[in-house]
Amino acid sequence: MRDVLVGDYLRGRGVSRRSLLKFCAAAASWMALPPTMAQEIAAAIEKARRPSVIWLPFQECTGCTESITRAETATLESLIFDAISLDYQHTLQAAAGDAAEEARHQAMKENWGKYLLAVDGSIPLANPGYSTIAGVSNLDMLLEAAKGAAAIIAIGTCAAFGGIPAARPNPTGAVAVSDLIKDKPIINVSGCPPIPVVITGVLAQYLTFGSIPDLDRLGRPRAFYGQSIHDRCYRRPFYERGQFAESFDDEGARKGWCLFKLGCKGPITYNSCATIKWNGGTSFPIEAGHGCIGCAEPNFWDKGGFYEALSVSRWGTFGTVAAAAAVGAAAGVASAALARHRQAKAPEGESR
Amino acid sequence: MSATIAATEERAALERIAEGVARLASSAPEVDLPADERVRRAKRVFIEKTDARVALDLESCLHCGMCAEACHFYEGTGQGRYAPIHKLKLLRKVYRRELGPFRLIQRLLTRDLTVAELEQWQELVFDSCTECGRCDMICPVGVHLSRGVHITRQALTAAGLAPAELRALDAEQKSTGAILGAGVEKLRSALEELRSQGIEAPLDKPQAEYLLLTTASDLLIYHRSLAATARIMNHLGLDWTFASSGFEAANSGAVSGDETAQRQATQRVVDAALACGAKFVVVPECGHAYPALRWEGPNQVGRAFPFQVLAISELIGRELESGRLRLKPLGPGKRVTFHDPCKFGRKGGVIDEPRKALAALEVDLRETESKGTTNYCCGGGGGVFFIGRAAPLRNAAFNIKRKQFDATGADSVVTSCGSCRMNFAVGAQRNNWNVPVESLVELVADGLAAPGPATDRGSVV
Amino acid sequence: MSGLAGIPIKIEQASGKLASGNVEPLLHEIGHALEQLIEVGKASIIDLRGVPLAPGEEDRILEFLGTGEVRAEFEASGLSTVNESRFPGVWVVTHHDATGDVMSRLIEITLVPEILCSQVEELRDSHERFALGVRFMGEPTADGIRSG
Amino acid sequence: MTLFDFARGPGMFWATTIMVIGIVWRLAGAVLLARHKDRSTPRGDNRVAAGLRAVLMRSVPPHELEKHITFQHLTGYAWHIGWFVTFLFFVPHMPFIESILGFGWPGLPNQAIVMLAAITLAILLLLLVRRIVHPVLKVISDFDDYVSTLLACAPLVTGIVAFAHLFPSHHETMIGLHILSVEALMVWLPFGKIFHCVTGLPLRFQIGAAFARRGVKA
Repeated sequence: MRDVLVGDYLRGRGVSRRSLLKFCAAAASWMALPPTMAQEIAAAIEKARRPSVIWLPFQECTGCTESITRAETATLESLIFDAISLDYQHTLQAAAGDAAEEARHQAMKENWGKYLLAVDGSIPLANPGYSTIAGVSNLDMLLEAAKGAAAIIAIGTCAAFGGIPAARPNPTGAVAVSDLIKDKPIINVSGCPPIPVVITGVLAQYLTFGSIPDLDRLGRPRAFYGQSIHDRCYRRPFYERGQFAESFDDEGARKGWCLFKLGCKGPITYNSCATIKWNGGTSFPIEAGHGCIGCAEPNFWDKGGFYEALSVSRWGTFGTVAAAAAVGAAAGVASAALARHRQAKAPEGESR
Repeated sequence: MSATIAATEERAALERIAEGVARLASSAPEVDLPADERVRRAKRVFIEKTDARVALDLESCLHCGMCAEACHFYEGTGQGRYAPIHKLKLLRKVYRRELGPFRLIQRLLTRDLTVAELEQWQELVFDSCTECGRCDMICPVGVHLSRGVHITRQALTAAGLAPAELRALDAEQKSTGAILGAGVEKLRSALEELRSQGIEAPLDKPQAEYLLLTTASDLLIYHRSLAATARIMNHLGLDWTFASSGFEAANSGAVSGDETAQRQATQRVVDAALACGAKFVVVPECGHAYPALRWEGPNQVGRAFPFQVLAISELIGRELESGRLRLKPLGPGKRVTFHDPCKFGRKGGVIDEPRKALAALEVDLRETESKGTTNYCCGGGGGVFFIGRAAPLRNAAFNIKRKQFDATGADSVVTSCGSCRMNFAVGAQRNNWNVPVESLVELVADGLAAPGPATDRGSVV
Repeated sequence: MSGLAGIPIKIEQASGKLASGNVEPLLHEIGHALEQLIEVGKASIIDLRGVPLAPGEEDRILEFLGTGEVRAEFEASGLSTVNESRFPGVWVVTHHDATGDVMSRLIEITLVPEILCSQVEELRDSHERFALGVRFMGEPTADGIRSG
Repeated sequence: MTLFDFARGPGMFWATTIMVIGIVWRLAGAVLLARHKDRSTPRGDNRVAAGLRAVLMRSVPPHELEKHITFQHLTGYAWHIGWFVTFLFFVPHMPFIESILGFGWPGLPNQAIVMLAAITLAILLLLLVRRIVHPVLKVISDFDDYVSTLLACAPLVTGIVAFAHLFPSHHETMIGLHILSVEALMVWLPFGKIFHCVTGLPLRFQIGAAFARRGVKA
């Protein structure tokens, strides 16, 4: 693997500078950078050194891989993505078995300390046998691969926070990458799956600026996860005016009113769905008429029903309230009885 | 006896009483008890008196302070400690620590009652509270504050901490049954005086439908009020009598909180009524006597009364209502205002009858802004008149009442309670306020059509 | 457009005032940018996809801007169109990707969008290829098309 | 389990349970005490009507009393109404109300509600200062008065902070704090003076009936 600059690589593939400019204009938009920055991003990408990327798929559903590769369309992002020499991707690469492992070890040795480790899927701890590659448990493989990595990108809520495998009761003891690796910078690109351009955007940002981007409190790039869906949602004016859809088919829903009362988790979910949107900017869940289910947040699966509004809380049932009343009554009756007994010793007298 | 001579005699008599009151404190029996015994006795009374109704009072207070805005002692002095709910603090503490639902927690979080607190609360529940009940009218959640004050009085008295003057009055009534020396001989000489004026005044008739009570203030100072009451009873042709065994309406124990004194005084009146088979007991112009007998009497003696208790103004109202009594107008220009004695009005329920009498007399009644159930107290009720050190407080309250009277532009104040009249007299002298204070009963007597044989009539239901 | 457009779902136009309330501010921003271009000669670019717009609002803006005299397009990993609106100085640049999805749509307030100009970085390589082309003029080039 | 998950889940469950236990315990413990018998013959006949009348009229005392407490009355009504309108007509609260009552009602625009919440909070803080400086309130106020006022303010403060997204990257935590502040209020309710919401009206009935027994309109 020779040291190749991304710009030369792209030109070698017949990618004109205008194509690169088109990508950078879109990237600037995703990263909420001013559009005029496209030129600078292009210049930086061209000069960036083409890093080597090891992609380790652990306990995952391949949703993230599919999201990034967008098997059905070969787009500009995928070109850029190819620019990143993807040395090992269990699903994508032709090699298999020992050859694949051999290629991975080869890539790691050559780029030791410099390669980017991309992980998708959570790591089962209950029993390492739950998820292995070529006989090696995910845990061991992660620990080994992480040693030589310059940085780790945890792609998808599973790798970032444990995701669905870690949802109650978490039979496999699934944990996130950040639970295991403490000594390497980790970029969590959460989402189930993350928006394709966000993954590419994070990689482009890493290429462009060559450093770990500014991360929020959960280790997610602030460029893409800095604002809540609610803050950038086009239906926000309806929320402010108190116009809410009451059911999925009522007048409010058809008029595109706010979906808060139908369980939208937009206010507590941080992602770029409302701006970058999905399927090439076509739409995003709320625009399609369904509330956000908060898939970029930890434990989104256990945060109450997807159709239960944020303000609903489990105060119990009329049964539990009745039981509480019974307990209270028992205590009250006992207290009054003892007090009456004590008063009975004093002579009967009318208080005015 | 012409009015002016009588008035000067009343003022002289009042001076003699005032001197007697000043000496009361020294004659009070000393109550020497160890501190923890005082606390124990006080707590026993608090516990005995706190029933479910009082508990609901103590569980609902918001500490909003509105009761203070209704209290003349706070309004007159601006002292925050005179807020009525503050007076109930000891009662609430004992309730929360001994009877309340969370008493186990309260015992950990709060300190027990101390004798220092009991002593500190003397001024709050005796000197600065006439138990007039005006605060009960304003409380936004309906706490019966004056009841709480009285329970605290009963607790302090049980602990031997009532003011000396009230202890002296209790001792006197417990031993002689009389107040301020107005014993049976005083009654006999007063009745002789009535007879000398041609007013029939039966005493100890074996059988009588009405037992009439009188009180020390009428026997010692306001003889005209006694005369007027007798003339009204005769004019109505009622079968009535006094009873030497039970003539004193005033109940010192009901004021100080000494329940034994209260029970004895009540028992004396009940026995006298039973002795002559009375169907009615008429309470004269003495404020606290009415609720003490009418509302608390049955509970003191432990059973309902076989007779009905009527205030003299209530009787007058009833007779006017039934048409058996007609009064002649006392002249068109007589502009009066009426002072509702708290114990008759707010605490007793007798509010409309006096006004019926004044209407029958066709006087020009100018009501004060606060009247009836929200009237301002004269400042001397509930025994406060007798407590020496409470003089400044009484004066502050008196001046509020005076402003109410002056605002009406009336020429005189009519009321129907001896204590109020004594307190107004002292207040007027101290603040040289010369508006005369008249007795309702005396006005009604002046308005009687003509003294003479009562028309034939059956016994009154 | 991609197959999605074929699905017959029509989102009702938000009734009354435009739903997101961002249309007017955006148009004002274009107006100010035009003022800047006139007075200071400063070009600016507005990213239409950066602003949350309700469905249909983007089309309302494009309808307002309309089309002017110049309509240019170029093919670079997908079609890109550079049209001057009916207001000279206001250009609508739309980049599509290989599948035809709109990657980004920019309103450029400038004399001419830069992306139309030939890229300086490619001139050297272009010159080399030009020289090679001239030298071997008349012979078939690697991609089978005769050059020149 | 974030703070928000705790607040919506076990936090609300235990707050509700403790509140209900506390209310019934304290009410039963007080109401079931001995009731002294009154043997005097009553004057008023219709004491129930008088009791009900007091339940209503105690909110509107006669003018000669009202004129001394006008400020307290107005501010008291103002913040109570402001507080409950904010709670009952803020539309995002509606799912919570519906989860309890089973039905809801239309709300007010959010901006109007936030304005009302701010005014309510201002009045509460004003009354808190008054409680510290006023000659009467200074003497009679205890721990319970200050805690109850602060706990009444807490949901307003946290609600406004959460609604205004003052901490945009911690919005979930802010909503969690808002729900926790409501739970603190619920837990304190049966142990402090907020219990008047349970005993207030029955007590008015009691004094109305008791005074009517003597023929006095209370």
